Amino acid sequence: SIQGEDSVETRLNPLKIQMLSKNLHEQIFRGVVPEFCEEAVQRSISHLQKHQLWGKEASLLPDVELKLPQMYGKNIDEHFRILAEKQSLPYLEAVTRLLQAELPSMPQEWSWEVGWTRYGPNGETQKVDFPSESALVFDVEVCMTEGRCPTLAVALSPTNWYSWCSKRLIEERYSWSNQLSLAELIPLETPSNSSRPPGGQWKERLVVGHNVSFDRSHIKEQYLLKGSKVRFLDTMSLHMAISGLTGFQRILWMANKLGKKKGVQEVKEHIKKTGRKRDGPMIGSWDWVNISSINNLADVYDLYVGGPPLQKEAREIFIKGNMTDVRNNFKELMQYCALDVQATHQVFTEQMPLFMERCPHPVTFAGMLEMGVSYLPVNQNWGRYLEDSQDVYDELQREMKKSLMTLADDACQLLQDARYKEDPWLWDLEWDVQEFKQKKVAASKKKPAKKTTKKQVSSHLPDWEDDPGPPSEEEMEGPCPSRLAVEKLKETVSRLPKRRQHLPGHPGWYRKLCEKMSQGDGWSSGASLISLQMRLTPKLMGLTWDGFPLHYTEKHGWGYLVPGRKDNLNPAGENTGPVCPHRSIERIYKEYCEQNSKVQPKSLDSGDSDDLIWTDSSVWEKVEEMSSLENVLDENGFGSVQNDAKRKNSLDPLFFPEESDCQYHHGNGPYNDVNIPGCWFFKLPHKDGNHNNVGSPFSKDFLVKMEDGTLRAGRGGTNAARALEINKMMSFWRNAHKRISSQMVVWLRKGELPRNVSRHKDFDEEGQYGAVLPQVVTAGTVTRRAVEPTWLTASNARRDRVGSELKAMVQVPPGYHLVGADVDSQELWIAAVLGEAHFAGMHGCTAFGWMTLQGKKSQGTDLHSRTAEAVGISREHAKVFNYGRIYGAGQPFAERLLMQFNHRLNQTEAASKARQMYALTKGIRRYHLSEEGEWLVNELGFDVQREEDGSVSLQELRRISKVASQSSRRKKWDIVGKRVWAGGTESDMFNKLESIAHSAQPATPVLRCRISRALEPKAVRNEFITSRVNWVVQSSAVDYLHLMLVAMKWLFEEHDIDGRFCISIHDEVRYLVRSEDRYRAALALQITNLLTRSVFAHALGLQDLPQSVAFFSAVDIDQCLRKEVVMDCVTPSNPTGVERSYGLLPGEALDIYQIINITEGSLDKGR
Amino acid sequence: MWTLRVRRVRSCFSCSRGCSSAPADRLELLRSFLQLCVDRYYVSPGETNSDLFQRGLSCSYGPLGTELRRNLLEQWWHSVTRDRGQVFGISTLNISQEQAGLRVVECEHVKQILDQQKSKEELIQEIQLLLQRSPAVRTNLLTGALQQFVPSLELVNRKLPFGLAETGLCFQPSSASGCSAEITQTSLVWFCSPRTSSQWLDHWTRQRLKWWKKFALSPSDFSSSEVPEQELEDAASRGVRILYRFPWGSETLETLWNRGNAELLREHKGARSKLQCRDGQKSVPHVVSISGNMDRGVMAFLSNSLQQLSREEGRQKLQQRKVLKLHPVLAPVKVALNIGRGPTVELRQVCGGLLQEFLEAKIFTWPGYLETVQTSAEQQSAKYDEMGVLFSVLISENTLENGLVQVRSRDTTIRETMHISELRNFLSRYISAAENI
Amino acid sequence: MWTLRVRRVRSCFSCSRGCSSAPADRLELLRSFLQLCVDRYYVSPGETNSDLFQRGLSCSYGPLGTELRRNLLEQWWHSVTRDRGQVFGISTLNISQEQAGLRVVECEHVKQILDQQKSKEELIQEIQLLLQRSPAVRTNLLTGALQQFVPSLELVNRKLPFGLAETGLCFQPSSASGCSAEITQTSLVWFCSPRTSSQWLDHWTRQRLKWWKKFALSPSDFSSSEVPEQELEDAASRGVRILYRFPWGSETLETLWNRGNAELLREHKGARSKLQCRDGQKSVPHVVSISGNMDRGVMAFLSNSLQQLSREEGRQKLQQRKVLKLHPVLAPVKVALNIGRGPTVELRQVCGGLLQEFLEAKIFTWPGYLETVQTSAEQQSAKYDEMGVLFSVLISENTLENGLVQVRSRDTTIRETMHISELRNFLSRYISAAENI
Repeated sequence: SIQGEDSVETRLNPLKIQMLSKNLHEQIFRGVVPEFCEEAVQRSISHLQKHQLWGKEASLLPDVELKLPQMYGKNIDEHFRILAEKQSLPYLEAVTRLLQAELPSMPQEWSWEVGWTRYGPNGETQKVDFPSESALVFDVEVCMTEGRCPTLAVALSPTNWYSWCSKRLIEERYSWSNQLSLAELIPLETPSNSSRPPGGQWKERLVVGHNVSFDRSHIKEQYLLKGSKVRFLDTMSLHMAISGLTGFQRILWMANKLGKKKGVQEVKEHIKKTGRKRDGPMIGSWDWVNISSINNLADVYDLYVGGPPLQKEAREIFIKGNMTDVRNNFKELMQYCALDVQATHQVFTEQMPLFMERCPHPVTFAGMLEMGVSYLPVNQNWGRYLEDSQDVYDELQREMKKSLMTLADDACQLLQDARYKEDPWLWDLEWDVQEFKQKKVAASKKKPAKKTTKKQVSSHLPDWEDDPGPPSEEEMEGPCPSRLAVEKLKETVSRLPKRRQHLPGHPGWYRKLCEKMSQGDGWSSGASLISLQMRLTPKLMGLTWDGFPLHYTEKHGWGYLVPGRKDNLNPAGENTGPVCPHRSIERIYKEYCEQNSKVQPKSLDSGDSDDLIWTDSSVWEKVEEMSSLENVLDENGFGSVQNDAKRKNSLDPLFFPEESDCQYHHGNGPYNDVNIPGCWFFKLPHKDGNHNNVGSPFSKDFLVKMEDGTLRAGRGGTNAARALEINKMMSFWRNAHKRISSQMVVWLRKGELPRNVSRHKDFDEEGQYGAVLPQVVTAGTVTRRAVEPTWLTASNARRDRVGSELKAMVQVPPGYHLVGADVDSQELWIAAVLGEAHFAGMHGCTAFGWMTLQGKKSQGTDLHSRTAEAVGISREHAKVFNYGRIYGAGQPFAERLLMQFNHRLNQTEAASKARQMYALTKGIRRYHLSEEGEWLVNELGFDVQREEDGSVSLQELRRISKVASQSSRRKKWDIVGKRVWAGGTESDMFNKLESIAHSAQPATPVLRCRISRALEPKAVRNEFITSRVNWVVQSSAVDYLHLMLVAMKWLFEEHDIDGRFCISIHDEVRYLVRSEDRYRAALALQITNLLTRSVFAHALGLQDLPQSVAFFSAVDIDQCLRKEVVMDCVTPSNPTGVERSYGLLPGEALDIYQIINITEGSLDKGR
Repeated sequence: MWTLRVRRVRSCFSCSRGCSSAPADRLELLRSFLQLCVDRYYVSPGETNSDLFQRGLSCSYGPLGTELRRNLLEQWWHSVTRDRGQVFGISTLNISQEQAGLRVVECEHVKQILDQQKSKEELIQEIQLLLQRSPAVRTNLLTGALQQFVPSLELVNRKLPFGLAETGLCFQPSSASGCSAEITQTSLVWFCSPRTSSQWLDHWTRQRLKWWKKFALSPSDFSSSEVPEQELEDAASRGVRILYRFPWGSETLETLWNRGNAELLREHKGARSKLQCRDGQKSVPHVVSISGNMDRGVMAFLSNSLQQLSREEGRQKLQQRKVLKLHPVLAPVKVALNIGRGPTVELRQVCGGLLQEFLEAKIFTWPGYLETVQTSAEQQSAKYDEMGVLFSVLISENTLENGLVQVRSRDTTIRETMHISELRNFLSRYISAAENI
Repeated sequence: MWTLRVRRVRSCFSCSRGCSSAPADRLELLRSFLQLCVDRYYVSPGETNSDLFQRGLSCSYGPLGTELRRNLLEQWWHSVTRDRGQVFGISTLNISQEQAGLRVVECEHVKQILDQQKSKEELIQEIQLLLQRSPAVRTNLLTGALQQFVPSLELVNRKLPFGLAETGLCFQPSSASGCSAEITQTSLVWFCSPRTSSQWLDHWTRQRLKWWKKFALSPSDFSSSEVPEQELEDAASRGVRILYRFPWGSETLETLWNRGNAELLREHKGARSKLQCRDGQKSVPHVVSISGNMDRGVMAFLSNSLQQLSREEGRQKLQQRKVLKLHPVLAPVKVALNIGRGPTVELRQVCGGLLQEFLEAKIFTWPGYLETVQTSAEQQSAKYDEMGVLFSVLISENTLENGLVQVRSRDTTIRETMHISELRNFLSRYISAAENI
């Protein structure tokens, strides 16, 4: 089935890019042959030539011959429409029933009984196994302080109200198991004590809820490995799709809602955080505020339904109260829950028509349903992982604390002879000690006390030189005289003040690190309150930056002292504060220089440090954070002229009178308002720009600086260095352990597992088998991307991060495999194909597209290598720049990033590099004149230099504008019309993205999903451009995912592949599949990718697909969730790797050719 | 004869260093460390004795060394038997009727045989018979635990996993050169299902490493390392060593083996039915053995806790301060009592009373007040720092008047004023707080 | 070979009884006592082992016996070293280059010699040389302490009196029939001025007897008796034995000797100047040695605390209840955890939590809840009484509801209801209260 290169199957497009094999093209595009106009081809070739890409050799891929399953409809789009409609039909019917229902009235009394109760129209109650209707609005409440067991729930069908109470609510007991079993969850399809539906038939049913994934995680049948056909519709996700807000908008929205005063404060804070200093919030249009809301039910209800606000006070009892509180307020809480259900129904009724209008393609609806039933299988190793990680974490924490405490103890020695005065770091700590206080005693009282002691003592004085022999028996019996003497002395305790002084003999700073002895049982000795975050810790460690001791000031944060300043050596007036030992500082710097004289400075851009490889989402966060700044500055654009000048001025503090300037060291400073005799103060560089203060030299951003030796511990040797290392190791688990250990795991009993599991030869009677249902908000962001805090953001296992093997803990039950794949360069391809459709309607016609399709790392023609080469940075760094740019980040982002990667780069150099990079890629801004502008030019008889397309350059525009303002009294001419990018490899791509973003009704090009109402130009005019541009690509990626889910479901059903959707993380999908079906599932996944990409091409009018992107480069068949099938996931908490410690063998990563080999290209069962 | 042996011991030592001549400064480091141990009553004097100590063998300990090893063994015992209540302490015999190895022979009997006027053949036979009948001394604690497996099985109702713990003296068979010696061993023999044995090995490795690190001043000197495949002992499928990085090279403190069940079967002559456990599959359990050398452990902690602080004082020359910063739980001497200026006899009496009080509270106290040789406070502090004494209390004239004493801390060198009535409570809480960190 | 040895052991035993045939019921008493020790995990099973135990030699102990001996040794150590801070613990080597007694020989080496084709004379010579070079094992702790006298002297500034304490394994030279064995010895060697030595002997006798009686259920079974002159060991001028009256005859637990200074001088080759103390007369101190057999001590306390209560119930026949009323401080198991009716998994979870809590507080806890075989409450109580378990706690359905547990006391047999949160505190206080009586 695999053919040679010369086969008739091989097809090339006019740009010599290999297209789909002939048989595939015929099956998918149904004989539609793409046509090209000669002009477009020529234009493309010259564009590619300009970027040195034309004529590069490209090897051909073997052809693929595959008999695809029978497809529906006239074209591939119709095929998908039919599939999706078929899949969602029963659920849409349920929607209709809910929308059309005349709701029964809410019961007045709620039944205090374990399990489900149905309420009839006349208030009669009946105990039932579960609500039987096929459509429900549903809400679960959990008493948070008592574990994760559901407490009560209310459901509403088109005909009845239902309530559910847990056993733990109704029955009082001293303790409950902390392990949840299926029986304690809420049944929706099966009677108690059974995991089979009555009659053995699972029915298609729909559950609607607000943030319904939370409710789903408390439903019994959802934990079963297979069976349930219940699907979930999330009113929160529907809201996001209709009227969602971006992160920044959410802050503004809240500010607006909370009222002017408080609101302004919050906006200010945000602006400050994002680094915009003097321009006010340029939020020109606030219309969007009224057609949107943040995500919680009360605000969503207010937006769609209106009327009196929804009461949420009762909720507090579930969050803070205990079970007794819930019992005491049972009626009220039931009522509250029921009102939420009612509100959700109302919201849903309003949302559904809007949603159908704005996301009209059936695939979107079907995809969202499928996304809502993610399922992560786990086993007994989950508990072990939690234990091991916490164990190792605690251990490291202890070790770090111990090192810090030792440092503090050692520093105390400087108290002797006031040696601290000569210490380069510790000279300015509080070194005062207190005098030991006693009550004043009258002299007369004191004397006799002393005498009696003396007397008693003297009578029994033994001779100390001789062996006195043993005490006599009488002496042994009676009280010992020396004990008596001590007891007597103890009486003087009355002379001490009631409140004891806290370590009066220790220096002030140390005293503050110690717990007071009186504080109950938990007292710990020594400087136990010390932590890495404290200001004195870097000083105790003796940290140096390039050999200079670190110093902290309130005003500027962390910096360092550079000796040699002369102008402030003779301070005026009496200086009572501590005096800086500048000579000691000089000495340690000299030592540093001597040590370093032989060592060559290491290349700082050595690249592959893990800390720089960001996840996509973190890049986007950065970009979004800065975007509000950039849409004012408009990149290298028109509006930025004045700003540039202002920015220069803002650097003013950097210019100093000559005499107090430091000649031999350049850095962020000196800041001479820090008046330390003999020393200049320089600030540590900050990742968000040097005007920001560094709060801690231990933040993540300085890890690199520690690794390259810029920042190092000068004292306490191993203790300090080890503390830094430990800090790095602990970072992941510190942030994540709460979320991870609160994952709700439900273990299944043997009888609750399918027989193919419990009778499998690998089934372990003493093992545990269960699942986590990740609480995925199917459309959690404005781009409709899914959101979930633990699994969707989990990074891959890293050798030096405790607990980072998290994903690999999702492990299949016996007889199953995980089958999945990453969509290769998904976002780049989507962006590229949009640009290509725009530019010449051919695959590979733009330089950017060509690099995405044909670029080779080996030839240096792929995107990242190109950028790396152009700017002179590593490929890994280039990746961050590239993604950032495609997400919409502008030059300032690149500038800042460059300086962060290399702190010795100054601002001018960074700016020039960034400009160079942007000119090469995004291109230069050019302008089309507005009607007014054209009129003006014409009127003035102005000779304008224009490109072929009629655009003018920025200089030209300024010239026109200058002339215009001179020649007219009118203050402002609006001469600019459309702006375009030109000359770069990505210009056409950005022009296309911007044209979509600026169109009246922005919608994704493939499934025609419209942007949130809160981002439509009608509501926001020209604001939030970055978010809107980014939305085009991101939201299309979501379309991509939905298409895949629909195709997979179709293929699984059509070909009887036993498996289910598991999870989708960004551009990655995973299915849990019976082992015997795993290769067929892998083939299905490959076909799915082929069809999905084809829909994209079809929708953009390309009618063809490059062979290189048609299939996943590899489908992973594995027993756990991990980035690569061979990754051993070695971490400090899993030092021996998953194979040794968990028995997980490497999985298989198969490309399309291997899969065809194994399956003989057929999806059919039983061959 | 004596000197001969000493030299032999030496050669053993340099061999174990891998036959590479250590740099001179390392040897100097070792020498000064050993000197400190001897000077400060950890190790009894004598070159032979120091040699045994540095080779990680039992030696004759001084009062402080004895207490340190006691504390260490006590901590080991608690940490191991405290784990989940599935570990039972046992105590087996040192001598047994084993086939091989070292045997205890009565000289008298040999002499009797040699003195008899018999033929060479008879002689050989009799000596062989005598040897055969003489009891063997143990070289490890494993065998004893394997023997106790069957009676213990009943104790736990044939339910896995469980462990048998023991500490005790073992003899070390001589190397080729013939210098046999003794070691204080700790042994935990863990019986578990074959399926989980590798996981248990990992579990115990982590637990044991954690334990070592818990008492360390710089924990990163303790590490674990997998035994390379070619060094695995006969039956063992995996092995892990817990190592300590001495300034003069790494040494093994504890060894963990995943031994399978071959030895257990052999020990019980293959009587499978006696050995089977209720583990679903009725399998013969696998054995994970964990055996430590606590003599070397003592040396490791002494070495680990020795801090050498140099300080440069303004015009003065470099000064060195040596402190044995032993963990409060391990430190043999928790407090020393000294007298300052004042009426000696009365002050001594107060000290005696305090000593009694502390000893009753099980706080090991050093009767510094009994010393009659005058030393400066500086010298005394230096001595106590080198002994690892946590606190030294100074009772002086002032104390007789108002009950106030000066308490100097080893770790901070700071002198704090305290009232005599609060001392015991402070010390007890200080030590128990340190235990819980 | 094996059975032969057993028989020999037997004959040793009956000899030590003074060749008088014990009445049958005494033997029965002994038999049933030994059976109890084996059944209740004090002594490992096996006839040879029981024989060793009853002869007051080290035997292989079960978990409870191990813990009991640990507790006993711990108490001994504290009582001895706590006295006035003049007793220092030491730890000396088991093997040494002594002249006489038992030697550790490597079989391999003997075989090599025997295998060589040499003349009889050469053979004899080589074997003698080998023996001479082989290290000797110790038969008592005294020698080690005498050797440590000089370094210790410096420690105490040559001031008398002081003592050196040590516990450890000693080998017992065989009787004529040749069965050598091992004992767990305690040793306090007290150095004092010649003038006071006899007083000190009396002092220590009193102290030691007091100590033994402190933990006894019926203290009158412990007694001391002066060693008759004809039984005095070589150098000793006086001797005292501390005896325990077993139901089957009295045995020596501890022996105190006033040894003069001859041995000390001999050990240090008469170097008087090294040995002299600052004691007015610059004399070589006298030695009072106190050495105990803690294996026999274990047996004494077990025997002493075994109470057999018979009771006649209404119409039923005579019932016997055996209780091992060990002193709370010595009792190995302080508390047992059991589950009653209710959901097993949850109850076990509660027990597991309690177990952890107790073990952390160093309270030896018996995980009775892990037993899966159903036994009646009666049977279980009987078992715990025979084990000497102080309290048994019953966790049942009720506990899950309201946190209440049933606590049964060994000594009163009464069941008390207590709240789960107060258990640990109750147990800790009960035990420490018993210690101070």
